[in-house]
Amino acid sequence: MDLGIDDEVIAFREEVRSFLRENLTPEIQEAGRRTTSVFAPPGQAMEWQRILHRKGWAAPHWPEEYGGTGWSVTKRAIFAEELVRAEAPPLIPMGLMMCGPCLIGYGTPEQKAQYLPRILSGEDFWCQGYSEPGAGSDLASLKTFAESDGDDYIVNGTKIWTTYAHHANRMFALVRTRRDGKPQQGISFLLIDMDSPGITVEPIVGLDEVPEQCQVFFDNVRVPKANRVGEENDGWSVAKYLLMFERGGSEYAPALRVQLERLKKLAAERERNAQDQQARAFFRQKIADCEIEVLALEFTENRIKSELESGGNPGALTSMTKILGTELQQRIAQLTVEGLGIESLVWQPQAIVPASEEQPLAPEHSLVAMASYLNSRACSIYGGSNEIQRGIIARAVLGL
Amino acid sequence: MDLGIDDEVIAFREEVRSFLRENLTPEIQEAGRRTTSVFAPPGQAMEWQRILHRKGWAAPHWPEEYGGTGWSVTKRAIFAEELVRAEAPPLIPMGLMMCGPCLIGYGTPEQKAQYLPRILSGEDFWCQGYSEPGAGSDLASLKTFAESDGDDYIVNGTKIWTTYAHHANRMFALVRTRRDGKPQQGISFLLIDMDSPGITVEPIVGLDEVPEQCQVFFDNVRVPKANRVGEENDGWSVAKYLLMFERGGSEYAPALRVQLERLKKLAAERERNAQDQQARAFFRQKIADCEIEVLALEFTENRIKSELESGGNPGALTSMTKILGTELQQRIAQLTVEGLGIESLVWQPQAIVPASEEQPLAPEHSLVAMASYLNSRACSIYGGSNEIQRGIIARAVLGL
Amino acid sequence: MDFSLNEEQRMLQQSVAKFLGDTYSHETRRKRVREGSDLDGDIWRQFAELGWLALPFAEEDGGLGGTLVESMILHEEFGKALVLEPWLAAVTLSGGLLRLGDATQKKRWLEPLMEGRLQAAVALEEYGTDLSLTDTSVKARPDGSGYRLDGGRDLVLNAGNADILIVPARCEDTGELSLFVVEAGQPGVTVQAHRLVNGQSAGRLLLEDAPVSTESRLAREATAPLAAVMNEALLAMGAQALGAMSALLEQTLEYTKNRKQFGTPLSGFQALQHRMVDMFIACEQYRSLLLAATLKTNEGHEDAARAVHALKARIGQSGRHLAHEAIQLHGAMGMTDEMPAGHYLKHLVALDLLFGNSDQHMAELVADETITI
Amino acid sequence: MDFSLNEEQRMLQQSVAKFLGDTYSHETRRKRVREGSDLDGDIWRQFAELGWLALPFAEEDGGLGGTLVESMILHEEFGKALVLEPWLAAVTLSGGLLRLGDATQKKRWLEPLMEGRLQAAVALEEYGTDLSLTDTSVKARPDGSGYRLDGGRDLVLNAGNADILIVPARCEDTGELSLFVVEAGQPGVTVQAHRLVNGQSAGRLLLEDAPVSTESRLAREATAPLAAVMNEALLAMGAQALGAMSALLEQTLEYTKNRKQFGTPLSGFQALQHRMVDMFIACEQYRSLLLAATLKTNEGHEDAARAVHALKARIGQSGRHLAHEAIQLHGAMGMTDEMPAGHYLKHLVALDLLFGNSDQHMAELVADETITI
Repeated sequence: MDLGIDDEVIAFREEVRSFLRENLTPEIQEAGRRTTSVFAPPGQAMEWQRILHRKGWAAPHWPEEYGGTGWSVTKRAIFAEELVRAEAPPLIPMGLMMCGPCLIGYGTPEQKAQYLPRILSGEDFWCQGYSEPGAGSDLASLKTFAESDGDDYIVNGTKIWTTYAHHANRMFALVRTRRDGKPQQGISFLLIDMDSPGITVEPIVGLDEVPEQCQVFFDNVRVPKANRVGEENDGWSVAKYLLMFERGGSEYAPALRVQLERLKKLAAERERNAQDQQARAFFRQKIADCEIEVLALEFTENRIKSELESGGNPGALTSMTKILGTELQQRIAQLTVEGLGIESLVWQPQAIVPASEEQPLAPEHSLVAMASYLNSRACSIYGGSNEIQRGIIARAVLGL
Repeated sequence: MDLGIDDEVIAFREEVRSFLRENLTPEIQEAGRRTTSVFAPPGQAMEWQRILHRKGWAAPHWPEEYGGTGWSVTKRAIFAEELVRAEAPPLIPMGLMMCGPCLIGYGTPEQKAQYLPRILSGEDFWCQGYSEPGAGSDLASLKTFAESDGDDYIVNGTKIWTTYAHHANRMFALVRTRRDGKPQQGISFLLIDMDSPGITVEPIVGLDEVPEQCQVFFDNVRVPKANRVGEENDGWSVAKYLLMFERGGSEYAPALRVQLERLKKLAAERERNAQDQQARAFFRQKIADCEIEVLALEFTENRIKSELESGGNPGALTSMTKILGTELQQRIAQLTVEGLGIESLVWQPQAIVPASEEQPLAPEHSLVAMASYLNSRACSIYGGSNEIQRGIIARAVLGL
Repeated sequence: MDFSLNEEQRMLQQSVAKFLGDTYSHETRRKRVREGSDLDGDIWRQFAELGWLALPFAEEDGGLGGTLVESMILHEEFGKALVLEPWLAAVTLSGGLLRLGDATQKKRWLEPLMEGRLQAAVALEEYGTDLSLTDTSVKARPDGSGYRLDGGRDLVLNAGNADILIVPARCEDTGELSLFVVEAGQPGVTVQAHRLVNGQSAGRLLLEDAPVSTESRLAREATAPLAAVMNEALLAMGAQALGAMSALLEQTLEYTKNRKQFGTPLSGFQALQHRMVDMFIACEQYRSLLLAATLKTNEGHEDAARAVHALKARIGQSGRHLAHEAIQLHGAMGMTDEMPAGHYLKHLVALDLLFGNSDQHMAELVADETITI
Repeated sequence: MDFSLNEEQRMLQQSVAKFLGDTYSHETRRKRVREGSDLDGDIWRQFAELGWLALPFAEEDGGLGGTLVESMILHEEFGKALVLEPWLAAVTLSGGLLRLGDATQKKRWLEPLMEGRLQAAVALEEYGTDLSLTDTSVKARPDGSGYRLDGGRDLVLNAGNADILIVPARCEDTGELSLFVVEAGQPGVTVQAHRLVNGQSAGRLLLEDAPVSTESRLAREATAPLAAVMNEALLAMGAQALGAMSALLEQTLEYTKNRKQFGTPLSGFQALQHRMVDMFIACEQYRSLLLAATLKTNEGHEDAARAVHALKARIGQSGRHLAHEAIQLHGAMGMTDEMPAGHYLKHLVALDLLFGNSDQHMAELVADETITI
């Protein structure tokens, strides 16, 4: 049992830092600072991905043969932490974290050859068509239907909560291809060209007044069967494989740790003017409480990775890190608003759109803090709500 | 809308205080201080009841014709608060708060004449036979059976969690009198003489190492049918009536308010020696948080009483005060232990039995605090667990 | 002890609820928020015509002599409807301080305010410091018979709409904290207005050598009246928060009863039921706290200020609890601008952060523990 | 990064678990608690024979050179079984300090301690004050070549069983905080022993003009070594707490799966399921914290002490959470002496209150925020 912090690791951190100093432009950095949700501003995020791709660092978690880096778990965590610390925007996950792994696991050689390089390079912008109105966490009740028509499917229906559909040129979607049998068994996994005739995209305005989610309507949309990933009616397996793959990929602690450090810095600055020692103690207690949880989460994630690396299966433990990671994100976002106080009430969503020309009437970090806080409420809802995750733990871990 | 605090109320408080100064003996007061659960030491509590009874104050909540006081809601709250403040032990509730009201509502004139005066005076000591092993909050699954045999029933079975059965000379019990039909409809309400042949009482040792609960075994126990309250198979109505009656009776805020004041005094004393300002701020925050909740609960209880007095039905709101009252009791008990620190780890349960001759090795309030804390964990379990109460609110108030 | 509304109070409640039901559909309000319209002249005129603007003021001042109970009724409904109009700034705070003026001053400002012809604001907060009613960076320098004001204040509610702004300033000659009235647009007065997260507006007030005459001085030493008016404002905010919380609970119950998942209404899941019970309990306890603080203040009890601190502390704690849970139980729908839940959250956050947040009011409770509420 | 146990560690874990499985049935333990028997001579001798008492000590001192990882393994099992024997006082604290002695002192005390022939205690706490490793009311007055000790300390763990007691005392001549060894029963030394809520024992130590020679002085200036040994003790307590928490979770799952209400196993109720999930999460997060604190201390990281404070803070918070929920989910059965749940609660409460409770360790975290763990 050891923490395994050695010289190689220290040198790697220096390598990442030096790359960031040289390659992260002020414009991209600004977009990073102005990212108020899981999803960074798309233009700058894709530009940043292209820069990382040139270095070969766009998808560290992919197998090396497809363009991954082959880094150890520790190095990947350091990479993630340094990116956040340098204020780099997070990469848009739909291609790199979701569609790519599905193709790696289930795609035909042709699909892999056609799509994977374009995912890595950022030439394609993907969106995810899973949820439907009336079927949020309950994917088995999907209604969008793909009717067989020779070599094609004809797709009708609608998808909702499709992040950045209005920016995407491709969608990976779960659609129903059979009307009878068990609900989960008649679903297929399709790759859909967003330029296809019959697709309409309607942005949905969120609490931050910036449209990020969309509803997508399909009216007799023709999709070649060659764009199906996996067997017909077996889309559920592809989707589940992605969940498995994600287990090694998504880590909350590195970003939380950086956010926490910033919050502590903010608290220290504020305190110079705060008269009230008691109120200060209460606030700092809440920060310390988050700090303990972030440390514990870091080690929980380490335990999972250590288990994965030694060939074990951490199973539903990742449901636990999803719950903890998102709840901590929400707490830190809220504490940041509390720490900034009334300044964070100033509301100018357009002023923090990257490269905006609207004059900000409060410091950038105040404007960002409120939008981040509001958007943080989503992270316990999306990606399998935290209630669903508790249900998974109850069944799969505790045997209830 | 007003708080209605007037001269009459102030004078009444003075009257109660002066009565307490003259009648509450040091021995009874000691038993009050050494009460570590809902149930005071039986000897001193019954002695105190006899003293209150002489004044006519043993059952303020009973109708005046049976010996109640006819006080307003405000006066009853003041009375309750002053008793706690004077360290009087709470009266044993099984007769005054439970069996008495059932008899008032459902008893025959003979039963009322025979039992009510002896409940008031404390000549009879009652215990409650509701729960059975395997049927805690789920009373419909009772198994203890009363077989008809001429003018008598023959009772067989067992009751558990019967508080002070080893001190009681009477029990009111729910027993099954029919084997078929809906489970709730075959239950009858019986008054059982604890001296009857065939009854065995086995005390159960609790976390404080002092037996308070018992299991009671019935082996062919003969009970006259004249001791049945209400109709045969209609015991459920009697038990429900008691729940209705209790709504006006049980109040948590007056006692909590006094306990809170004591906790604040303790905190202030401790702080004189506490070096750590931060830790002190955290502790006081928890106290202030309780204070807010106690104030809110006081007004919630006031709202319920105001509703009752104007003929309304507060309904399941009392499930809410049960939840809040018990959880606050637990929090204050825990904070008291935290405030006392390591002193409260000294364990001498026998030294705080009233009139004990064992030499205490820590201050009385430290020895009492730990037992009170441990016992406080019971109050969210007994009397309809807080989970059951949440279920009642979900159904009856929120319509879920 | 009596918690029932009298006949007039019931009528007031009904008429406020009816008026807001007619004018404040969620869609209309959303549109106004998008357009940055936090003050609708028609609505404000109707407030005046219905007599509400005169409600909190004494009869000798031409008001209707309403008590804090009437104010509570009004603001609970305002909170339910998420009223955008700047009542708190114009009526509760400004009106409350204009009561301090002499006859001439009242005629000049209070009368048109009650008639809906004057908008006002009070400059109370500064970025980066805790709220303090006595510390201010605004200085009043004696200048002949009057003063010159210098300094700045932030997040002055309603500043952009206000005809007059009431400014607490430290007089350099006497050391007193005096209240001065400045006019929007007068020399030396600059206002930079902006929206707030809850759809209302505020602004930064900059005073540069702004002349004020002695006729513009509302009060020589304003520490005590400021505290009293602040308590009234906190109670009004507390009532708005209750309106918001109870609406959140109601809408969540409604939503979960109708929305199905895995073939069952969401309201059928026991884990969600217990969470809604906890929302209900938090809401009812908060309602009790509001009653306690309002009645204790109304009747002048010695522990009244403590109860107000308790109430304000819980705006942040219980308010966020209700709003967070409501959004979570609405699922992805809860994150849309289309559903009211997020709008209630935004208002509750504003109510929490304005005039000292939860921690600061908890700290006030902890600072003096000799009284128990 | 590697979190797996090596072969020897796995064997240690198995042998501790097996030994305790054989000797520590809940019934046997209950009987011992009732009789006030916190130290069973046979068990202690077997501890020695199994080599465990020598485990934490350096090989040059005759020990087995175990690291903090071995200690963690041992104490997690101790916590599961609720071992009554005074390991913490005798081995971790006393043994930890006896390592400071010179060769003669080690031979005199450490050797018999490792062989199970000597019981020891350290006098660390005083009622009514926060734990401080540097403040003490015990004074050492120079007296010829030695000192005379005066003062008192409370809740000295294992005091009633101890052959020797280690006392930190402030020397009046040099101002140093020195460690002295006094013998039970020597002139000027009185011990008043009593039970603790968790079934272990402690006592009040009274020193009245108690003579100590320089050969009895373990260390001249003990502030730093005391802090180091305290950290080891906190880690051991932290591991015990994990054992207790995981046992509580396991027993609650077991109980609710078997106990039926309204015709369904309790474990079938979704509201209870989600609460058990939260117990599980708290337990796993706590396990991670224990790993973090243990490995950081073992490897000498600069944030190690901070991680230990975090761990100790959570003993009270997560420990009570687990125990309270376990009792609640056991229903009335949870309140009986017969079920283990209450016994775990008692031990967790003791672990929380000893050596600074949650608030005090949170305060340590807050006092220095320059480091992030």
